Amino acid sequence: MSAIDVNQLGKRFSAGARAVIEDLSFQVSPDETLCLLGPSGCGKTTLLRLLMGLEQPTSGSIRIAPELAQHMSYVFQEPRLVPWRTCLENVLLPLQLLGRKNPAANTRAHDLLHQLGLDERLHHFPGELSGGMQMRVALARALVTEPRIVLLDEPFAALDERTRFRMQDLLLELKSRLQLQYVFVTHSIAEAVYLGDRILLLDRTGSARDWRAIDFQERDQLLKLTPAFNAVVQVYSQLFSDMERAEALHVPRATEVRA
Amino acid sequence: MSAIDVNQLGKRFSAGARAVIEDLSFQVSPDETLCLLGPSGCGKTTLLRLLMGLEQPTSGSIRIAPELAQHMSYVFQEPRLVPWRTCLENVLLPLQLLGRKNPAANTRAHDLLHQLGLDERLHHFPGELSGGMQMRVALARALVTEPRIVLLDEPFAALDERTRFRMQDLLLELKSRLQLQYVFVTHSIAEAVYLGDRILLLDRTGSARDWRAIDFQERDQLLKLTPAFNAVVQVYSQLFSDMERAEALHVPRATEVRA
Amino acid sequence: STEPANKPSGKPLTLALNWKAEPQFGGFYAAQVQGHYAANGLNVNIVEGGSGTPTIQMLLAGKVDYAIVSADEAVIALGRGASDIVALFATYQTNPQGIMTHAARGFASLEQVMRGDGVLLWQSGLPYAQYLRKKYAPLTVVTAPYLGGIGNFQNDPKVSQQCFVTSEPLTAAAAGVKVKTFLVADSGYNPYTSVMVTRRQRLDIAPDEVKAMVAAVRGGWNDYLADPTATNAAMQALNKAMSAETFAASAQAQRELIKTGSTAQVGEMSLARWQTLADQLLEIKVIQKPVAVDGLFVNL
Amino acid sequence: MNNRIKTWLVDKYLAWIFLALLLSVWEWVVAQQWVASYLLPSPTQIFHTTVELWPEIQAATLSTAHSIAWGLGLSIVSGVALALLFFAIPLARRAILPFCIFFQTVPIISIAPLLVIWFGFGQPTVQASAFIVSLFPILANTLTGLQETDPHLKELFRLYRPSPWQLIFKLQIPSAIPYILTGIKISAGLAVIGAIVGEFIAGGGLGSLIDAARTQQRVDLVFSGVVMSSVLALLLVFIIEVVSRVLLRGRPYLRKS
Amino acid sequence: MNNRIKTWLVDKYLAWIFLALLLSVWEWVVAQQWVASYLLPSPTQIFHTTVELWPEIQAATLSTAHSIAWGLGLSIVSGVALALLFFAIPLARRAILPFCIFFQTVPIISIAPLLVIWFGFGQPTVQASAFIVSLFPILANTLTGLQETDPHLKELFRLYRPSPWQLIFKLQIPSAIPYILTGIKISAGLAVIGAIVGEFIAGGGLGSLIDAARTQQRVDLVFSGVVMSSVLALLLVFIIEVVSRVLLRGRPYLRKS
Ligand SMILES: Nc1ncnc2c1ncn2[C@@H]1O[C@H](COP(=O)(O)OP(=O)(O)OP(=O)(O)O)[C@@H](O)[C@H]1O
Ligand SMILES: Nc1ncnc2c1ncn2[C@@H]1O[C@H](COP(=O)(O)OP(=O)(O)OP(=O)(O)O)[C@@H](O)[C@H]1O
Ligand SMILES: [Mg+2]
Ligand SMILES: [Mg+2]
Repeated sequence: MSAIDVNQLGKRFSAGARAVIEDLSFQVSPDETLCLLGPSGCGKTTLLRLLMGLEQPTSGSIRIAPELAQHMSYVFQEPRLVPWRTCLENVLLPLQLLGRKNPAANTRAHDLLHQLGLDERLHHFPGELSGGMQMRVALARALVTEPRIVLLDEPFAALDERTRFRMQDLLLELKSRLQLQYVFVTHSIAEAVYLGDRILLLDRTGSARDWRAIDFQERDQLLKLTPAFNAVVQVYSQLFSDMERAEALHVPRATEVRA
Repeated sequence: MSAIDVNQLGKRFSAGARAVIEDLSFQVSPDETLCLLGPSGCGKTTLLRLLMGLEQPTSGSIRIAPELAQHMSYVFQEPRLVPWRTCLENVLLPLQLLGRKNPAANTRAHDLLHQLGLDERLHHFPGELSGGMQMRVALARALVTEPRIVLLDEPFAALDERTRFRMQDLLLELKSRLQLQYVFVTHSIAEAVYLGDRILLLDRTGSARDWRAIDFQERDQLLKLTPAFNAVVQVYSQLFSDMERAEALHVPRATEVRA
Repeated sequence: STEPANKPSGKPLTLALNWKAEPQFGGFYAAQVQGHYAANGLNVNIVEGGSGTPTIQMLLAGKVDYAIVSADEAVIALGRGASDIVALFATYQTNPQGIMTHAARGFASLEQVMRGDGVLLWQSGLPYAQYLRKKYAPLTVVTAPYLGGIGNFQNDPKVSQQCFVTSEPLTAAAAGVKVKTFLVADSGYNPYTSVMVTRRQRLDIAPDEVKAMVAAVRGGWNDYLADPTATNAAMQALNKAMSAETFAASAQAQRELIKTGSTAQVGEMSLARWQTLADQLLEIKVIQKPVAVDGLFVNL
Repeated sequence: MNNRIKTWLVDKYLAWIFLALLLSVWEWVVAQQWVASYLLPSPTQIFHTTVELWPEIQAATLSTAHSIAWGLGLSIVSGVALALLFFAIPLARRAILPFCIFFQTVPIISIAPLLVIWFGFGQPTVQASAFIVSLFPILANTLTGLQETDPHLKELFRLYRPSPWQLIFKLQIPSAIPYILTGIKISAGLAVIGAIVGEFIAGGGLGSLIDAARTQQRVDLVFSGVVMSSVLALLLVFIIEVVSRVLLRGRPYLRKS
Repeated sequence: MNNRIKTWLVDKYLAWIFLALLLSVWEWVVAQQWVASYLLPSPTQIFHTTVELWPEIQAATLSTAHSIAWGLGLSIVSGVALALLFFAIPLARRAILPFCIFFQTVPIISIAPLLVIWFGFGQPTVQASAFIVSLFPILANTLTGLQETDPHLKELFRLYRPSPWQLIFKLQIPSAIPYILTGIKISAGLAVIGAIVGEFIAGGGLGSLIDAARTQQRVDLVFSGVVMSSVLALLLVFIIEVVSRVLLRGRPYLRKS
């Protein structure tokens, strides 16, 4: 049985508007991680929100395996921290709301903030943090509840490359250590290839163009230097280009990267 | 005479706090573009805000050439759009505030939004746009006033790679066509090398480690595939690594990328 | 100390005044000060009222045991269906309501005031005002609301205003304003004023208590008319706004209005006067249909 | 837009149903003589009185409405203006705001002679009274609204060195809109009270009607006047709602983005 | 924290300077006999009267303060509670809110006689009167505040399927705080008036003092009472300010992030 089962999904924001997502179907098996890739405004966030149940589909259906649905977590595209709560209080919020505030959870919160390099910022308010720090707090908040599946909307976009790499590895580590499954939205092809067992390439016409399973034996940052990895990235880059050419986007002076 | 002259600059947010920037001095010549590179939370945004005059230095001084100071523009790290104004109205805002609302400026606003691929979103409110679209509106807003110098705080972080590349090229085109100078904050080494005549590498102890002039003859996306370009990227990657090793950051399982 | 003949019952009786502690209530306080309530086995708690305190409605709603009202209020209540009200003791035999004018205007009668020029401040809703309005129709004087005090009167020589002859004219005199005052009673409208009332139910259930109450109040008024000094002092402790001189002057000014002049006792009422009042109120349409006033009062 | 107003009207039917229920219970309680009708008249009695005296009541209501319109209009204009002044010049706020609070707490009736002397008998005093009581909520709410302006947006505007007017009209007033509207709604109710109290003092309108009825124990007429004044207030709130919806035309003034 | 309160106190000195100025002008105007002293007594005259009758004035002020505390306290609690109810159950809002507006527009002076019939002489009526006039601003402001809760944050909370109570106490009330505080400040002033008007009719406190003085043309005593009532209001606003500052302890309740 699949973990996520999306069936002929459609979404438009108002009756007359163009469909953001149209007739989209795919399945994700248990333990498989999925990356959503696509140009700005193509509907990545919308699809993720549909999965989380934050938006209602206009047509079609979404089914999440019940054991996962109970332990889902979400990272918004912007940090969305509660301004009157400190860093630590923001991370503890889900525990409070779920009535799971116990010493163990508390320790986990501190651990996560430590792993994310925020030790010195525990008692700062969001307004006193840098953009990347805020995003890391949001990440800690999503992970503190020990979710079975977490939906992440470009969580690392605001981070420098090195911090980003560390976060990628943290996510992979959590995946293997805690059987954490995730759906990851990114606009970086390399990031998608690195993090996703599967990649769903969305285009602006509202449907997914192509997707395939990636089966790397071991993932660490060294992988990114291997020809195999780069070959996959090239394939997706090509798909991306084809897609855009087909759409004939109105952007002048678009220099194509040769694959 | 230099365009920007920073002298022994220091900044701390409260009397007791650690300095975010300490004893920083550098000059930028006219027509030279500068990229600020550094890990999350190192003070890139703070430095940019100091340059714009949005923060006051705790020590040292900043001097911007008067002819530039009059025509400065700024792109915040988050889109910061006015929620009750449509996309187009947001772009027209600076013109209204500066009393420069005329047909020519109006045309320029439409042109920019067209170049940024937002034709269909002119009359949407920010809440109805995707994250990347919002950032592009913010970019159009900063450029519509025909600034001589624009300070950009990670403007392309929310964009997919291809849109990002297009935006990079748009910026370079504006630079040569309109003699537009810019200071560009990014966490991408490749982006910094591609866009910056000079790169300032900030570290977490508050000072700039190293910076050097880059002199590529012609910049387009093909450049990124040249050995020369990649050599420079490697140098900065190495500097970045050294810097982090020196700081001994508390992030477990930090896998290093071999340069 | 010796116990009074009838022990005061546990719960004190409330007597609700329709204004503050002033000489118009001198007798009710005197009964307290001179020990008449206690002597009659009563434990009375006098409660001061304020502007527009609806003592008659509070009595009808059972919030108080005895209340001070004016006779026209009692008749109106009866006209509106409140038949269980009964008047026990009428303080003022002559209505102290008057119209105060500046002496310099040289008015000789109420009629001249009503048909003259200038401004008249009064509570147009009060029955006396309706009566005067009808009797001297059409009025030429400009009328406006009256809210107490004499500030606007003092400020403008063309202003006349309603008054209690025992109160505002004294204040004006103290402020050095020369006034001429006309009693409304002289126009023919002369209801009893400061009338103590209770519910008929009370009279039926506890006639002795009601009798004792009337006796105590009457004793108080007799004492007060004889010598108000001690009571005035007690009242002044409650009402600092009024000076000792004004207390004395007011007590003096009201004597004529309270004394019955005949052999009758202080506070006694006659059917004829109640009937006249009821007829007048019907005539000016303040009540809609004739009422039987014979049950409305009792002389105890 | 039109659709929204329609939905809003439909929503209001609920209130009518509730009203009908309330009136029935009230009527029944009085009919059962649980409360004497000279203390609490029945709705039908109030209705009959209103119909019977309609010419007087209508004239009084119109006169009161007129005073309210002036008083409330003036306090909207000057409340917002004062708030802007206080916001722009903190010195002025610190110096003058306490006196606005002071003024706000003076029972109108205790300074009645002064008001009458300054404004005379009749409408000007009534308008002044409506104005005085309705000023502060608009002032206080607008001031809070201005102070709550998103500092991020303020920073954005500052980039373009706006004139104080631009800052006010393009940023601060739009951000304060939900606050200002709430202030106006609160003030609408108070302006009605202010006008009626003013009429107690200076004569005319529903105030005089209520005052006279009160002294004659015409509880039915008192209620009739009170109902008319409340109808005025509800009408005002309705007008404010419709006008603000039309003016804002679906713009997201809540900070959603 | 302490420092902030200090700064705030220092800021207030400005108001004192302005007050001194105002009093001087007032004194001078009366001394010049531009306004008759029987209409507007001089500040020194008011001061002397206050000193002379201090025991009575003090007792009256304390009694009024007591009633205000109860009335305002009750309207804070029930205003916020009602707003939460209306917010949680839109049906209730649509059905009942118009009646709150209705109630709000009834001039307290015309229903105080009814209140005194229900609650009797003295404090209960006064408290009820203070409560009625001060309820609506808190209710209306809290309701607006709740409705203005950032929908983004609400979405975040919804992820964790919070109980209605959690949503209310952890999100909606904190977001509504600036609104609630403004509502309370507006209500503080109104509660003072409500109490005094209640005392006009039900007796006791400053209201009764002012009422008696008014008819005796003791303008000095009227003003003395009025000043004391305003002092009460300012004190209330001050207490509200300090309590809220201590409770919020420098947290950025404005939506800054
Ligand atoms: N208003 C403030 N008050 C206190 N500390 C602040 C404030 N703003 C920034 N800081 C601190 O200053 C440091 C630098 O912040 P800054 O926003 O400049 O980082 P950055 O380089 O832009 O990071 P990022 O790439 O994550 O945006 C951080 O440690 C941050 O916590
Ligand atoms: N609330 C809304 N109302 C109307 N249109 C919307 C709304 N939300 C999103 N859209 C539209 O749906 C499309 C997809 O938006 P979405 O946010 O899913 O894009 P995205 O793929 O996440 O882009 P980005 O990478 O820029 O974040 C966009 O064209 C956007 O304008
Ligand atoms: Mg998105
Ligand atoms: Mg930054």
